[in-house]
Amino acid sequence: MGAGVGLVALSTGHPAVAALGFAGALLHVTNHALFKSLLFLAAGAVGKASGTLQIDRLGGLARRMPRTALCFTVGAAAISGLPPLNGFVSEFLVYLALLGAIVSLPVVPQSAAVLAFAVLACVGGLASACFAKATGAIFLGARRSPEEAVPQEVPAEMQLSMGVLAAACLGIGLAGSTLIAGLDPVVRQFSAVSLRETAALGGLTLVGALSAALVGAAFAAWLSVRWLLRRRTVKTGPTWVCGYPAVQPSMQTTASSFAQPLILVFKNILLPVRHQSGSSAAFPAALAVEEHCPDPIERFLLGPGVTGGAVAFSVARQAQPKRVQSYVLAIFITLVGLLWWRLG
Amino acid sequence: MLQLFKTRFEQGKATVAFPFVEKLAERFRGLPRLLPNLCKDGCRACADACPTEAIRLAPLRLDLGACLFCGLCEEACPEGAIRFGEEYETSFRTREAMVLDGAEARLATALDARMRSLFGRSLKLRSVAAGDCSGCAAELTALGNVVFDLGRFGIQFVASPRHADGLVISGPVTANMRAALKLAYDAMPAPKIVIAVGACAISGGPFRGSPAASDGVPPDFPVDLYVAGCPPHPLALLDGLLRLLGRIEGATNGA
Amino acid sequence: MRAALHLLLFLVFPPLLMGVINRVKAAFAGRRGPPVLQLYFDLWKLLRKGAVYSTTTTWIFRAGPVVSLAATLVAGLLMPLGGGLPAPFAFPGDVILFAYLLATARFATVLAALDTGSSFEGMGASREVTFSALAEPALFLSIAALALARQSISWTSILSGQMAAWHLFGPAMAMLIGALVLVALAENSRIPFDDPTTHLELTMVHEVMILDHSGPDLAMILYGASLKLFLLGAIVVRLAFPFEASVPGHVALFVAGLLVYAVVMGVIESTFARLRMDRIPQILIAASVFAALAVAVILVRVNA
Amino acid sequence: MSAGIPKAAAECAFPNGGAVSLESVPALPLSALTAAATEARDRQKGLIALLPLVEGAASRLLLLLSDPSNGHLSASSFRLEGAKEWPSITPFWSAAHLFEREIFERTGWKPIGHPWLKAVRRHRELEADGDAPAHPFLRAEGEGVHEVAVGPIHAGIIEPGHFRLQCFGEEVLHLEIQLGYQHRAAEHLLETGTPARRLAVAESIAGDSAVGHVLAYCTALEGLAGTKVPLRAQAIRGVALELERIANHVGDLGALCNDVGFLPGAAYFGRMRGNFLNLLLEISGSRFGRSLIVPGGVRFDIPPDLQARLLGTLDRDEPQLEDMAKLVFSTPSVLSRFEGTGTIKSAAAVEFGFVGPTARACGVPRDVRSDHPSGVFQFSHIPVAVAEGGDVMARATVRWLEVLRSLRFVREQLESLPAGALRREPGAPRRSALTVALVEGWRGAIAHVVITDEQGAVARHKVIDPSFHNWFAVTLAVRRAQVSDFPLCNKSFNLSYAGHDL
Repeated sequence: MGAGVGLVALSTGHPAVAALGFAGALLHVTNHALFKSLLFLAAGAVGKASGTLQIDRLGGLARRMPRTALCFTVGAAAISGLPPLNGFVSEFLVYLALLGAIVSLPVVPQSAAVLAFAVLACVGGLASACFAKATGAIFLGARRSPEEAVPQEVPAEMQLSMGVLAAACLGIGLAGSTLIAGLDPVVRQFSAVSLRETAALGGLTLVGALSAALVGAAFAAWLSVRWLLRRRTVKTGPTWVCGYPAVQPSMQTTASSFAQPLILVFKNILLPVRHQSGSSAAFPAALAVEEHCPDPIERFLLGPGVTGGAVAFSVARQAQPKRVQSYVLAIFITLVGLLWWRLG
Repeated sequence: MLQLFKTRFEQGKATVAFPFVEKLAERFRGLPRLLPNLCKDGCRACADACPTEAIRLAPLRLDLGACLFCGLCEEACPEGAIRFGEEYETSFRTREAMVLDGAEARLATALDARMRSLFGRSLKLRSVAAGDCSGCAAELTALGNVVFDLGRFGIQFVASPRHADGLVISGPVTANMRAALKLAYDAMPAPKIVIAVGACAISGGPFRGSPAASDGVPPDFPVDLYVAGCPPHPLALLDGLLRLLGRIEGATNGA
Repeated sequence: MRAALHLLLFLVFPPLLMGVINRVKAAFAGRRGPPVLQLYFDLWKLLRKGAVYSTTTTWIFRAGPVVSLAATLVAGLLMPLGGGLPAPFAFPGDVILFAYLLATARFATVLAALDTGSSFEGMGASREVTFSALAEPALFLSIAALALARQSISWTSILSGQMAAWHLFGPAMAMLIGALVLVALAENSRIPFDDPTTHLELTMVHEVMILDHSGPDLAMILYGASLKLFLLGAIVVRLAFPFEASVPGHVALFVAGLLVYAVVMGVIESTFARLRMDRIPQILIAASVFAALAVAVILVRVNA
Repeated sequence: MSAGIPKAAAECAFPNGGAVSLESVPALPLSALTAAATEARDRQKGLIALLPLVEGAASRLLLLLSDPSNGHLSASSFRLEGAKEWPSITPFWSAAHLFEREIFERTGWKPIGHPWLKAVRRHRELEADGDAPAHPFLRAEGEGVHEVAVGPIHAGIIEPGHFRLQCFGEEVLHLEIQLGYQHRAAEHLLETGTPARRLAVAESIAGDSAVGHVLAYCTALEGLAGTKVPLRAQAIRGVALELERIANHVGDLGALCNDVGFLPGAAYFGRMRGNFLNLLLEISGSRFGRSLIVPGGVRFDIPPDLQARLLGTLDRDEPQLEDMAKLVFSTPSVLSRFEGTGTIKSAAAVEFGFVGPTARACGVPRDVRSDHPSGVFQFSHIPVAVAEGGDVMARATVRWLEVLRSLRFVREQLESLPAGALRREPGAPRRSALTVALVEGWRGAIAHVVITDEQGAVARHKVIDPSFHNWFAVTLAVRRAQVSDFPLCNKSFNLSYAGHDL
């Protein structure tokens, strides 16, 4: 989207807007590399620790794997574009470009920019909903299938690789302006205007400062609560669920249930498929319902082709190293290296 | 919209002044007065009439914690030694103070200064009905309506015990509710208070001796306020709460 | 000096709005109602109470209130309070940071709710994200419309000189106020979207997510909620009262405007029933449509 | 008094509040049960109760029916020989489902083929093992289904009960209600307490229908003793019963407004409810009409000055009440919440034997006051309020119509109170007898069944609160509904937990 704005702005003679768009796009790609790797690593850690990746069978892993949970949460917040993390910085640039387009471009791209602006906001909201759901279903609450083996925190090297990525997410979030300044030469290849000439750099510095303020304020608030409670009675007990003494893990929202209200809103696009059995008898003996939203692209376009490809890939996979994490780490290091080479 | 304003206008200001000074009703049975010296030797009329064995004789004692305020004893007494008054104040800090003799009733006093400074202007209550016939629950609900308007004193009923400062227990505490009641109490952050409302919660009331219930709030809940009645009038509840918060002075009735 | 006044007003004033709303509702009901300062009393008490934490929860539960409050506080630094008190921090694009800080606050609250493992809180969280995902386009479209109208992308400049905007785009501004009030009602969990007074686990949206918070944590959540009410109100008030005045006059106008805003909220809450849950998305989409119409009107005028 | 009029050999019939000797209740072979139940179902009789009856070594099932077509109540019994089990009648007559479960819980006798046989009221010993073995809940299968367990302690000031909802997102697939938290062994105390205590317990079965329950209790005792209650006392009882109905209906209309967040309705109706409770306070000294009704009559009179005061209050409040109803029933945002929410089909209301406003809101005109009148209702009739639709709106409408009709009735009674005594001391109860007293409480038919032994002492006192019949209506109302509409549906019935749990 950022690149799109950039191209349009370039063609209509607004290099400043274009610069923002390209910078946003570039940074966003980098950021995606960071937090997606982070999320995949964390997902891998979860898979390794619990033996399943079925989201509705997981839950409560944060107690067992606090560090993985922290890293996943950072990744989830970053991919949702929330400050003080890196996802926000790149989205901020894209938004800035769009706002620039809204304010200064001719009417047709201007309208398109408004549309894009609203769509981006909605996508942001949906992403945040989706990753809140994922974080919640995997790491929070109580375990949904207590009969399975108790998951343990993954080995230190896996934690380290996740930690590095999470730190990078926060680092870019706080010091985005420095990185953008570094991106300037790249951007100038696309657009005639230096980022320094746009207002973005100053803004980004403030974004970084305010993000730091957010982290600081949260930390201060955390300490104050600690301080307030230091001599008080602080107890632990079961979650308040209306005083029911025999709570079971099934009494939690599942990922699918969490998403269902949203799916309902978009049912004309997502076309959910529902299978319901069990009768409407007065005293039903059994009841079952299932609903899923097959990806329309997969369902109608890719489905046939993928099946063949999957077979081929599964053969190829035998040859690869077993641990996905190390693999992704290698990719990450290469990326960072390339970036430095290009910037330096 | 017009209809709304018309109705609103008709309703006027519904909230009653508190302390309430008007007479509640001719037949309202409030705090009883005992005149033990009127008792004739060997007369058991009041004790025999009492549905909950709240009356002890020689000398005459009336346990307000078990009293249903039905007035049968007053009706039965040939000498007029028991009279239900018009005072709605029927709350006490201790169980012992609820056993009336001929002397002035020792009504509820305020919490200590620390608790009062904490809850004086903000008290959130979690009500738990534990075998309540819904009489007490109904009067507790009525406290929140426009007439009694509990909120004006900074007191409010809340959903979660985590948000609550006080547990209001009504009903004789059935066996099936004990676990839940304990969960609710434990879920409240300290410091917290417990209020027993109605004859059932205080002594088991009509259900005293029931094989399926305790005789009122079990000893593991330290009760700070007892409000007698079956059920207590909302004004009695309001009075008790405000006494507890030190917002009404006067240890005896008739203030 | 003005920054200090800004901070003072922003930090101290918001709980009063809740008090005013409740007094208006009390007037409609015909009761005296809680004191205007009740929320201050509640907060003061909660800060002095102990806490109970669920054994199911982790650090995420404890981080929820602090992150959420911190994010809302930082968001407040970006919002000018009326015409007289510019935001302590203003830069191009702060509108975006503002909106996303509120999203961060929500994200933290939602995760904290999910951490309890309670089905109610999960349900509340699910409703919250659904409704906010739908409210987001309305908010952003409104921002776009304002940016377009004022040719600016920072709150402080967008919200200054609104008189001119009214002269140029009167009907659009009215529609924007409508959309923003709807967004504010939804985001602040007021009737007709949510009912902060009926304590029913199954029907609540926001309040059900905080069932497990106690003591200082709860105080932070309640305070944060009042800040959010104040911040969204600040936008609406400035749009609705675009008059220019001296600095003290501006401050007085702003405070008076906020009180009017609270009264209007109270009146809305007293005259409507809340919506059935499945109707809420339709209303939020309607808010987006309002905002989109405003954008269209302004686009036409700007390019005419 | 009226001995059994053997209408047919298969059952003995008697009027509401009448007593029959236990011997005259036919003891039929168990094989006749299915036919009797089928016939009762087909002729749309009301199931008052299905009870276990033990006399020495003999065990019987006692079937008590009401026939709205001729106003008779009837009793028949079926001998259980050998194995203590019988072919369940629930599969073809759903109205019996809770009664059969209750018998199973109390005696261990087993209804073979009952579709959902589990304890009706939770018990102490089950606490320890949670809900696993003795309280199985139906669990919906499928990824994404989640259980919502509400209660026993609800958010508001509500009685305790446990609701287990099987949900898919916001949609309710199934609801199971587990009550019993309020179980205080009321029937046991009614059988063993002193007379004064029994009366107090009867008043505390369901505190919001104290008048209804104590009236049924006294009617049963009076039936056993053959006492004729003075007319003035009957009229005062009727006034108290209808005031109780008005106060509760008005209060519930307010509570419905509260549940949809319509504050003015909640505030005004809530206040008006208090005004009607205060009328009861004027009459009896208790806002719930306690201590008024006693066996043989009433304790308090309505002298002319009080009569004038009561009528004056009605004059003042009625127009306000009508304006409030006009406001609520004309506010579109309220109507959109009420209409189409929690719908129950008329056929289901008949099939499950719902009573009171729950049934009448489904177009089923069941009303003890006109079907089986006793006391003052033998002389003054109240037209039955019926609405179609079976949704929250229909229930609100029925409640409102009943308020209006009861107001008219109260006014009529107050304006022309018959002269005479307040009380006639009941004599000794009949020995080895059975009596059934039905009273139309504000929730529906309240039944007290009393059986005496050879000495005339109470051997069995069975209480059936209308809620016992109606709780399943909540289950039906919320199926396929939205979770968030559940509290509204529940409130539109406002059933008693204490009355069910006893």
